[in-house]
Amino acid sequence: MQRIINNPERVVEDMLKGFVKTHSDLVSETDNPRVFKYKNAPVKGKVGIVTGGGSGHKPAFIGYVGRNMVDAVAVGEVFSSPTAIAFYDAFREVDSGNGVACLYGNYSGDNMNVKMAIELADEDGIKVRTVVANDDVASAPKSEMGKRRGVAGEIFMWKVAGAKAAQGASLDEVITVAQKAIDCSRSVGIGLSSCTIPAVGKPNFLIAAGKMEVGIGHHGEPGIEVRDLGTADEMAKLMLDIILPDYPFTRGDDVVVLVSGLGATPVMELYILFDEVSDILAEEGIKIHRSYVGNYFTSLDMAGVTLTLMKLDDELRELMDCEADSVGLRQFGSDACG
Amino acid sequence: MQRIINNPERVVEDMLKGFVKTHSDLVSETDNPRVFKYKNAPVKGKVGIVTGGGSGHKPAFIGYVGRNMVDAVAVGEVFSSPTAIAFYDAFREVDSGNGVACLYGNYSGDNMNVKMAIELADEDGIKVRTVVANDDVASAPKSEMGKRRGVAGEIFMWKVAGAKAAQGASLDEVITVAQKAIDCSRSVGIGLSSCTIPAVGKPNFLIAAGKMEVGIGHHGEPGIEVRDLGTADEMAKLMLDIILPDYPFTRGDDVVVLVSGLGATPVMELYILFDEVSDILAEEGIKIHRSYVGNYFTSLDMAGVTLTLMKLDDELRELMDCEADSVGLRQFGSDACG
Amino acid sequence: MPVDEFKNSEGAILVFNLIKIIQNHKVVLSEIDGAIGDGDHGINMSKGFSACRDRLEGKDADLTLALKTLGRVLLMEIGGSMGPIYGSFFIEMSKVSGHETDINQKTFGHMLSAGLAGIQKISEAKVGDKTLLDALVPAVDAFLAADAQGKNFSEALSDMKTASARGKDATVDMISRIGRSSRLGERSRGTLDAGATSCDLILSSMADTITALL
Amino acid sequence: MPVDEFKNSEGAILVFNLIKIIQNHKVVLSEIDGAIGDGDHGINMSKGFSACRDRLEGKDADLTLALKTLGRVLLMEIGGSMGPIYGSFFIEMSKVSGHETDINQKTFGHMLSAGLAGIQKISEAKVGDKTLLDALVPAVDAFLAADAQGKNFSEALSDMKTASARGKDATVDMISRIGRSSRLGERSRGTLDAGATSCDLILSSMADTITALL
Ligand SMILES: Nc1ncnc2c1ncn2[C@@H]1O[C@H](COP(=O)(O)OP(=O)(O)O)[C@@H](O)[C@H]1O
Ligand SMILES: Nc1ncnc2c1ncn2[C@@H]1O[C@H](COP(=O)(O)OP(=O)(O)O)[C@@H](O)[C@H]1O
Ligand SMILES: [Mg+2]
Ligand SMILES: [Mg+2]
Ligand SMILES: [Mg+2]
Ligand SMILES: [Mg+2]
Repeated sequence: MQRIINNPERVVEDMLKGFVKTHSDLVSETDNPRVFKYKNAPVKGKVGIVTGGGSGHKPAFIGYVGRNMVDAVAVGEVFSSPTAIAFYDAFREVDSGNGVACLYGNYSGDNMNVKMAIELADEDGIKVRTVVANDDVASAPKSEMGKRRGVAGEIFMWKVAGAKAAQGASLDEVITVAQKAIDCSRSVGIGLSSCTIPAVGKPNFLIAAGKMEVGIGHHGEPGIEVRDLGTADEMAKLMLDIILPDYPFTRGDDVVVLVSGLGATPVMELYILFDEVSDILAEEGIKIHRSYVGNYFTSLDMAGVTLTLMKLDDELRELMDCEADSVGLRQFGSDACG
Repeated sequence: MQRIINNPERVVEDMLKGFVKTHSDLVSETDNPRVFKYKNAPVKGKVGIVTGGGSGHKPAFIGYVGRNMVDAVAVGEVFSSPTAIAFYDAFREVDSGNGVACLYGNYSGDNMNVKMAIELADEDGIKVRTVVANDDVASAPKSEMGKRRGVAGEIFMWKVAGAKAAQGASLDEVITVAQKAIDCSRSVGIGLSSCTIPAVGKPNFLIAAGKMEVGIGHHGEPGIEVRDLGTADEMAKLMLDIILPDYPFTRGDDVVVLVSGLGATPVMELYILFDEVSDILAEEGIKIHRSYVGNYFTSLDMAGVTLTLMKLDDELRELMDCEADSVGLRQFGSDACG
Repeated sequence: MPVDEFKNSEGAILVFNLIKIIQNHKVVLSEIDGAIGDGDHGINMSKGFSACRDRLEGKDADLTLALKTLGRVLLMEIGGSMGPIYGSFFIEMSKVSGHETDINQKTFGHMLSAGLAGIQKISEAKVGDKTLLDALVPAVDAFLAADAQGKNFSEALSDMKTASARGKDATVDMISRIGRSSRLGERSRGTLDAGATSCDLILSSMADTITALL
Repeated sequence: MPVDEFKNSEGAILVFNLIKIIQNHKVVLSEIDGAIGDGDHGINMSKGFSACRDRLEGKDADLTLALKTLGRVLLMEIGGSMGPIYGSFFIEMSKVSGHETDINQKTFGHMLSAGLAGIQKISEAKVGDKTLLDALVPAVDAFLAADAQGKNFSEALSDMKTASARGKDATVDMISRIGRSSRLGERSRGTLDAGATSCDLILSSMADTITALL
């Protein structure tokens, strides 16, 4: 393990300390050491946006806390759901009386802990509604959409919901648009190497040299197929062949595209992949409105990439173009949005 | 090589194609396929800021092109200087009659090619002045500062010079402040693994498991010392022990800090390192005005980290706080700056 | 023939014994998890159970309060999947023991059923998926069957122990379909499931403690 | 005794032969570079020299124009260190040959000196650093010494070839102190330097071409 860590059992704590020191202009600690909030949260009159999940996905989840983005996150151990209390405390930190949208990822631990947290919040009279992301096409067949996991499409869900909330929308409106964002999103990943949980100290699984795993999950959940390592162009085609027919995205559609590295893949390579994605979409008559290429949702030190497309309508387009200020997603916008 | 590439000899071209497609709102192609400019360059009345260098350092160099940042870059092959013509064309693309500040890194190829480019620009009557970054403390002793290489400190140099130019400063003023920025900056790197140039296909060198190389350069130039892999805290101390006395940074100083990953190190680990850097600086009575943690200046798929400190005075502080919009460095500012 | 029940007010020992058994098996549980999981099951469990000990310290808890404390600590403070799963189990059990002065065989049967139902409410795992349910479900069934057959409390507990151990052992031959190890597919066969192992430890310890209390 | 000079107007063949020799040694130059460098020296050189061939195509170039074209293509379009280094070498040579109708031994000596000075103006490398200078410097010295000793053009060229080859061979025992391979320290010993090898090919080809032209 060629890692920059101290006690492998305390990587989450140590990382969080460094994170809040670096980004104290944006993110604040709370009484719960596993809950962090946008420094201005609760924002008066605004629906609160909460997410959370296991650690090891930098900049997710804490990196999406900010202006016009997520208001608070619950932070779990590496690859392990946060506690119910953390979700509950996050709800309390951001509720300004307008309710809380909890937008998260469909992992069994998260599902259970969020459910418990909502029961607690109910007792306090905090209104919480959820959207459970399920953009990972490879994680279950289309007939079992409800079983699919949430991956990088969550970023679009947060962006859109964060912008909507900033515009003063009601909880129901925020939930509706977040659900629409994830319903219009499809993702797939390709893994080129395993990853190592620091406290475990050995790779979680193995991808042989010269092979790649198509459809791999964000914690190394098994993919659809292990095959010979292809070129970037082949990978782009493979991924689009999985994503495009599933939604389906068709000629004339307007999309946002997100190519995210899984942690150890140089960003240079993500651009090489994106180039072909963009060419194929052009051939298919699908227009890219905006694209994001970089390490947006990682899996520790895994090598590989995920591709996410979201189909836009006028509302989603406007919300995606809004200004946003978070560590993971920062963009200037014609419209300040808030 | 678990890489996402097509033809290994064409990774730079392929990456550039993807980059300009992703960031066409910010960066434009030019007639020279190895020169890219800020879409609004040349900005009327503004000194042009140019940099350039070999590829493989994403987001450097092209990622620092943007508003209040660099106006054009010359792009070389992986780890190899751009051509003289590329630098020359970059000068021509950004000169609005107010001259060009060429701010680059002190690698022998770059030095030679920039020199040639300036001779060509002279013939065209384009005024070019240079600042050659030499922030890498480990690359030569203090008595031979002129031999030191430029590394991540270049980002501060570009940020400061870009902001100064945006404020309407003259070429001499821009050069003076860029020189000040680099004079006030000190960097050092630690390598935890080698890196592989795609066209070569095998690691450039070797760092044994359980070892780390202190003072490694951005292309794997040999460091000061190979030693047993330490904890994040030990690395932070080692790096500060090299940087602090060299400038020297002392009690009461105000600094900006940059912790950059080298490409394959998860960002989580950079925050762990930063946490200790921040603690040590607090003990030393050195105040962090602002900090950057992430993959700002990489070396292909090398694992490891660089640490950079820049001492601030009022001018540098104001310029560092200015708004900036580039792929690699994007920040909101109280002052729009331009 | 002894009274076939024990006092709620004297039942906290059951939880204290659970804490001890988990702490004592921390390393082995992690080792089992390490074979096909991420090797932290012992750490996770021990963290939660130990936190409960701190919480009960100095309190004169009855069985209900002890179970409720254990459940809440796991549920609230452990996270992951184990927190809510074991958390729900103990909380639901404590809801049934509630204000009962004496815990007899019927009550305990209801407690087990409620605990299991609590898990099933939040987990999609089924028997055969190589999880703790492979120990828990047959164990609860065995207890209830023994009761229906007219066996006494300690006989039913003994049947429960046997079924739990057999269920746990059966996970060796299963392919994991839930959680981290499901990633391994066929390769997950051949080792015990960590959760089933901890569940068997818990059930067996409960049986022993109660038998001693009767 | 033949006239000891050749016509500038007939000298472009020198450059065409250089292009051929570099193209023919593309693979071996990269292999040598691969041992302690990044294995692209043949590719880099061949790219530049081939681009020059395209540029000269159809042009009725003399030696001066051919050298200048080669130098400018390398300088402008190859980048890295090799572009400016070999680029300067050929451009500075072309400045000396300039408008001379005939190139004699004195002129060629000046050309070599100017080429070398051009490199030294931009590179900090010294003899012994395991670079192309380890072939070039002794070769130029040998040519000038032969000239001073009253040897004729082809004798001086022959001395140059010998010195260049010897200089190149000597790089095997050197430790690299400049460029990519300097990273290897002691481990850079034991293989030829790629740049010295290409430089020797260039000098030796020039000597052969000129000898044939005399
Ligand atoms: N959804 C689930 N339902 C029931 N049991 C589960 C579920 N997920 C995991 N388990 C059980 O949890 C055990 C692993 O627990 P632990 O190692 O503490 O958590 P993690 O897998 O997060 O590291 C497995 O052996 C399995 O018995
Ligand atoms: N500063 C320098 N001065 C002189 N020669 C150099 C210098 N740097 C490198 N060289 C020469 O360049 C050769 C390598 O060239 P090449 O492989 O084309 O470039 P790169 O090292 O960028 O891949 C070395 O063998 C050495 O002879
Ligand atoms: Mg585990
Ligand atoms: Mg775990
Ligand atoms: Mg090279
Ligand atoms: Mg080379």
